[in-house]
Amino acid sequence: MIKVKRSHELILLIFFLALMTIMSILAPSFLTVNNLLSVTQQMSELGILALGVTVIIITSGIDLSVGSIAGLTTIVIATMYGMTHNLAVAVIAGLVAGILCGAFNGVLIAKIGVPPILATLGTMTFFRGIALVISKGNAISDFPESYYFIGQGYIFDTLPVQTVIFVILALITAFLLSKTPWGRRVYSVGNNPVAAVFSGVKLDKVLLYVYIFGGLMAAISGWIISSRVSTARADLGAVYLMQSIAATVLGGTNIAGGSGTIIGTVIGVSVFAVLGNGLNLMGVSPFAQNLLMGVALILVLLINNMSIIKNKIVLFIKLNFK
Amino acid sequence: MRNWLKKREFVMLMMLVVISLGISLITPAFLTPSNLLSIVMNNIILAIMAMGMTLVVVTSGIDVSVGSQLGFAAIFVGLVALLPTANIFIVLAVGLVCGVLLGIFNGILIAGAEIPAIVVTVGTMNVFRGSLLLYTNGKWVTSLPAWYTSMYNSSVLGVPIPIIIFAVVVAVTYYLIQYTRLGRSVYALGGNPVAASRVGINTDKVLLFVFAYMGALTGIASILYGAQLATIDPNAGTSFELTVISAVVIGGASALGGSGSLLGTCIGVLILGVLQNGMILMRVEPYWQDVVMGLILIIAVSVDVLNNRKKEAQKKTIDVAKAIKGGVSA
Amino acid sequence: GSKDAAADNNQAKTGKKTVAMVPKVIGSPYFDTAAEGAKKAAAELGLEFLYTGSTAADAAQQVNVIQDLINKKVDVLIVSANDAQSVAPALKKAKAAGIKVMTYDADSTPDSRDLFINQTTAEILGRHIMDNVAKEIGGSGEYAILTASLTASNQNTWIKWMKEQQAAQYPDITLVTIAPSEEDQQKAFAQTQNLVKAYPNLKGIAALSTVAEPGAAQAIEQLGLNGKIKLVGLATPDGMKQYLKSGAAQSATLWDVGKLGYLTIYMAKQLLDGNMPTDGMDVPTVGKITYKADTKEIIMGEPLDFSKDNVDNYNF
Amino acid sequence: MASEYIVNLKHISKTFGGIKALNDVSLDIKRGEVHALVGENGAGKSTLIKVLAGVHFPDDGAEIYIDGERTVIKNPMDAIRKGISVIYQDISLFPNLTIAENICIGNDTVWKKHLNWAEINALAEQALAKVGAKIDPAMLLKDLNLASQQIVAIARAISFNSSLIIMDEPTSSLSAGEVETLYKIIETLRNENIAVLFISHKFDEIYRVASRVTVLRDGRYISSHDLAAVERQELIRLMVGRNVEYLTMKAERISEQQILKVNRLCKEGNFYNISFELRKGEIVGITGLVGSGRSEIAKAIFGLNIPDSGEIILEGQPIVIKSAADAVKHGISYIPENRQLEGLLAKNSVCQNMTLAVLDEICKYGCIDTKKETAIAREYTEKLDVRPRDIDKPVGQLSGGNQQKVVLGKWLATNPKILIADEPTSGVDIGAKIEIHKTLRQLANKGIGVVVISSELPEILAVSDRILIMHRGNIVSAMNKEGATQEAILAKALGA
Ligand SMILES: Nc1ncnc2c1ncn2[C@@H]1O[C@H](COP(=O)(O)OP(=O)(O)OP(=O)(O)O)[C@@H](O)[C@H]1O
Ligand SMILES: Nc1ncnc2c1ncn2[C@@H]1O[C@H](COP(=O)(O)OP(=O)(O)OP(=O)(O)O)[C@@H](O)[C@H]1O
Ligand SMILES: [Mg+2]
Ligand SMILES: [Mg+2]
Repeated sequence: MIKVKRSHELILLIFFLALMTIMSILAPSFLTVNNLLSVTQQMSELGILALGVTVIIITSGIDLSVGSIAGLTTIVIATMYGMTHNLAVAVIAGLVAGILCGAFNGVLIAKIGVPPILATLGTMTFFRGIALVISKGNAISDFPESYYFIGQGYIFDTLPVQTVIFVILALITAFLLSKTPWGRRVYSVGNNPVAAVFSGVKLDKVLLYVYIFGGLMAAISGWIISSRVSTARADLGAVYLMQSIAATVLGGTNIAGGSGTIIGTVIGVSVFAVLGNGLNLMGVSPFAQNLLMGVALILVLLINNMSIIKNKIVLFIKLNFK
Repeated sequence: MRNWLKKREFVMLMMLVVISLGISLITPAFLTPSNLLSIVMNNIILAIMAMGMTLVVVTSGIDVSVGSQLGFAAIFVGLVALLPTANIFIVLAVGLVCGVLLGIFNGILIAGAEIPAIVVTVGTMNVFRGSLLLYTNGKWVTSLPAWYTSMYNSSVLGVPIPIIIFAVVVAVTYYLIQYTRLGRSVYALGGNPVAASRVGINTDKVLLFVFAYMGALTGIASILYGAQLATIDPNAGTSFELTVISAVVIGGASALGGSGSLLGTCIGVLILGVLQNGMILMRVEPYWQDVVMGLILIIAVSVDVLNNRKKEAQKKTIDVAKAIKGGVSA
Repeated sequence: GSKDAAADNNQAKTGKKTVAMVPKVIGSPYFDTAAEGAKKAAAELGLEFLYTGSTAADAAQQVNVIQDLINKKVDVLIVSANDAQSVAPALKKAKAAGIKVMTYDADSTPDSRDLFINQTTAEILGRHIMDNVAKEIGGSGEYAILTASLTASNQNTWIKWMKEQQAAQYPDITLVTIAPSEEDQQKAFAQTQNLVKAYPNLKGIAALSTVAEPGAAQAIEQLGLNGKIKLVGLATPDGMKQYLKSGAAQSATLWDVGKLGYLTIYMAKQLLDGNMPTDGMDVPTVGKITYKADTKEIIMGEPLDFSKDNVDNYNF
Repeated sequence: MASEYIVNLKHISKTFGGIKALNDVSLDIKRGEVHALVGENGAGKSTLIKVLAGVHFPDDGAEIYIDGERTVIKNPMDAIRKGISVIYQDISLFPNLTIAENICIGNDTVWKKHLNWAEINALAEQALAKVGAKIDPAMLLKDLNLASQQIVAIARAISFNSSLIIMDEPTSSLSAGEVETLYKIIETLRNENIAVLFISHKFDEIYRVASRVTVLRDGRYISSHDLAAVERQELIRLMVGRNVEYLTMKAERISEQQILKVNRLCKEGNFYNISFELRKGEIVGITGLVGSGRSEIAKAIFGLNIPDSGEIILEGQPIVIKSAADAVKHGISYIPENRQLEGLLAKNSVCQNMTLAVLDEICKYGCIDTKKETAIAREYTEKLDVRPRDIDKPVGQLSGGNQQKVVLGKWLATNPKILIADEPTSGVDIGAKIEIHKTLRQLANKGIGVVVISSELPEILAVSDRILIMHRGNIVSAMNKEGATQEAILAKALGA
């Protein structure tokens, strides 16, 4: 199984490199440092969201509310800033809001036992509703200049800040998953929750932290989005919901739980980002971009499942033409 | 027969009744025949697609491409309806064929290549929508002919045609899952896929059928969609999949597969429809509507889970060992 | 150094300057019609025309597209901002990279662009629609607004002006609610039916998007309330033709969108040639325009009402 | 002209991703005979019958004859049509369908394109009657307990009127009472000239029901014999390749020190007024019929089943255990009876499984110390002789007996004071079984208190120092090892 997983990431990596090559040939401005850096900048928000989603999917859960949490975070930050004019307080309030949302999901799922898809279907609407009530649907834009650093600033004048944040968070998540008891428990819960409980794993505690982690990642992602676009709005982040799930699964995380890696997710997100950027540079119609992203997703998994398909065909021929 | 009292459907039905009573206490406009009829009519497309989604969810699958499928089929239905030689049968055939083909496309990837349904359909959601927009270039289909759009509002013996179509869909689906080998195989596959292949069920075929059937129902829904709205936006149905899936899971189908009933799904659709309608009728401030809706959904599913837990505790007492000890009748 | 080389490279291939137009969302008849006008102008003026955007009306995604176009080194970048503040930083970056930056249809912040081509102002439009409502329902009674979504900023501004106009001019008219339609025709349809049930005294509906108004009209038609509930709003003539004629809707307001596109590209050419527009200047196929030098804003003209009498004259 | 043999298999090989699970195996089953198939864990028994059942397609070169005619079994349906039906090791039924459907699904006579429920229920009722079960066939299967589900599986296999019924360890979830019923059913089948292929690790059983036996070892065919002509020891030698027998192992020293005392523990519907004590170095065996409440007690001590009243006293201190995590902290460990469902993370490696219960102890500065981790895993794979010695192999790919050793290793790694082993040798071959018995005894000798729950009486007699017998949630008798006999225990267990 581990072997299969490894080969999935390998296939994906090869696919990704092939994509990079094609893009550099077809779009001359693709392979420039500036452009590549802006690709990483563009993928950070989705990437950070996907980190949380990956951990959640590994436990065989799902979180449909991450987009709403990101949107709510932006509103909380903006509103708190409007009230206190203290950016640090505002941002902390925003992140706390994300954590609370995650905890709310966690309590529903871990303590009450609502299936994740149902619980987060409800909270997706609920969190968005809260954001709408607070903001009355309006976009809020009175931020101080310093707020824009996180989403528009550069370190050493070249490295986008959010890229750096994304890389750090990805490393932390990878570390948490592979090196800590918590990570081990996350995999065990996804693999066989009953056996995990029978081994002394506190299922509800693990799940609670997992959804809190997802909420925090969504909140950080929302923070960066609102800084990048200089605006807070209830529906910021909503578009990333399906994409974050798709990128995670493209990265090899098993939707049934129990396996998945952060490196896979990062490559998955990169594939989407490069595809989008490269096609934009080539001036390809955005409709075709949607089409090609779908095709890429399916293609990678088709290649991955090639042996299954081959076996099926061989057996079919054996049984019917011999 | 006290059994049905413990059924999930009954709990959800009670929930629906409670919500409805609550709304009608606040606003008398709710409990009028015309309002109830309009709730039903406005949710028929959802209900038809939710029937198909129920089967999908029973196999422990999911189809998030149905919104795109709906837009795709609706546009083609519309384009065909605009042809001078078109008639209602051609339109029906186009909708069905279009939906079935899209469904089969999903099914082949899911069953044949064994890619998880959510991944395949996230992919095809983009593929269907992307190719549709590319083909139409974002252009709407407008001015659909009256012979087609009038279908939505006509009645036969006093029953609106959409309701008749829905009734047919329910009857066919019910017959299918209750009285055919294929339909029971769907449930068997969802209950235990390994055992299913061991009792000789061609699981690939069953999965293919389920997604094709989902497509077929989406095709039928698309015909009503065009008739209802008379103009078709190539973005039609965007994120509709979430509503369809919500209705099905609220109706009690388990995301783990194996369980789910048509009645439950109908109740799920009605809960969503009644909330949507009631919220405006109660004149809830627009900004508060999502909060109320979200909260009610959360409460509904939590109550159901807690109720289920109680049932779980009661279950264990069933024991056939005594009966078996009767010995063998040689 | 290398930056210019790439730009030169771009130009060398076609010998033409590249103008990129980014609408709020791809695949909306409104923006696509504007793009057609723009394309026509570009062809006439010898410009390379690029039309791209995201398939969701989302500010964050729009910024990504802008970023990519900066990297592509286009010569003029024209944007209809999903959110004024959101795109501003990216547009400033474009300016800094030597790209001429314009907005059309929906503005960004004034300091982030060189020129804004406005069809009309939000104030004019909001007040105008309110006037239309009043005209149809007769100066008193209840009306409701069907908006694209509760978070759409342009809609919210129009609504703000509508409320002001109503408060100032029509004290006997009351706004009962604002219902979102999520840019979904079927949702607009259902919401309209619900509104009619919820507010039995409702006399009119203002539907503020090209998706919402046809949906609302269809609902009114199906309810058999043609003429009893007055419907006005913002929509394209093609989408509303059948309803205006059947009486399900009384008017649809917009402007000549094709002309807006044409005007935008025309002005892009002017910018490239180093000319600034002047107030009252006459633009071919568009006519006289208003130019406000202080805000660097061009106003194309008054909104245009489509009714059953004139709708056949338009085709978009 | 009917052949003497109902099935002949020749040159059957099956490779899974490079591993040969079966290597040129043959098997001949005569019409109407009860044929036993024996072999160690992982010998390939289940794989062989899956080939016969059409679940796996054999490698090239295989020859399958049914009724003397060369044939190909294309899929499970095909096998059923050709007169072969199977009761699988892991009950392969549908919890969400009715009992009637579970019996009739795939049965051509009633499972037609259009279903007639009256017909289906009638057939199901008939099949149930044949095995003596009186139950409403319209009930859902998931409302039955495991043993009853097994009965349904048997009824299903019978209902096909097959000429060969394959039973893969059918008694592993049954206990004395139901096993007797099964024997009777097999007898009836034999009278009706229906052949049975019977897979089991329990020799009493094999000698009781079967007339011939085929031995597999390491995926190869070893030999076939008339059971009347082959001694038990000889059979074991053929299977394992060496001599083994049940050893009755005496305790070295049972200290006077009480490690665990359970005092009037009650849980409505599960067990009543349970009191017993466990001393350091002692192995207490608990036996009884399936459903008599043994596992429920074990789970209560392990914090997975909160009792209504009563107390648990650990080393003289009353303790409250609210979760498995609490129990682990107190040094209590529990090897669950259902290894697949409750014991293993099938996709995770041997190493990750073995360290799951000690994660916090192998931590350094909050992260897992890989060196310590592999050291622990190595230590217990060695000690318990887990084969292969690959600690990175996913546990799901090990054979049943080796999987059980991994679960045992997981708990030994926690250095428990008390080890509760629930059916620790279910589905484990005789060689491995004895290894496990030895290990349990060694642990006791080290001063751990051990509770063994088992339905297999010879096992209980072999390992325990003291035996508790349960009937309907009560401990009805406690016997010392000396003087306990199978007959006496069975009588108490049946409530006599
Ligand atoms: N699907 C599979 N993929 C890979 N290996 C398999 C598969 N099924 C069985 N094996 C391997 O084939 C060998 C034989 O397994 P099998 O289940 O037939 O043993 P068995 O004799 O039934 O053992 P037990 O008594 O433990 O049930 C084992 O080594 C097992 O790991
Ligand atoms: N006296 C009783 N009255 C009613 N139900 C009982 C009684 N005794 C046991 N049961 C039921 O049987 C179940 C006992 O299961 P348990 O798993 O503890 O039995 P066991 O002896 O360990 O059998 P197994 O071999 O299946 O593990 C309990 O869940 C309980 O509901
Ligand atoms: Mg086996
Ligand atoms: Mg037990």
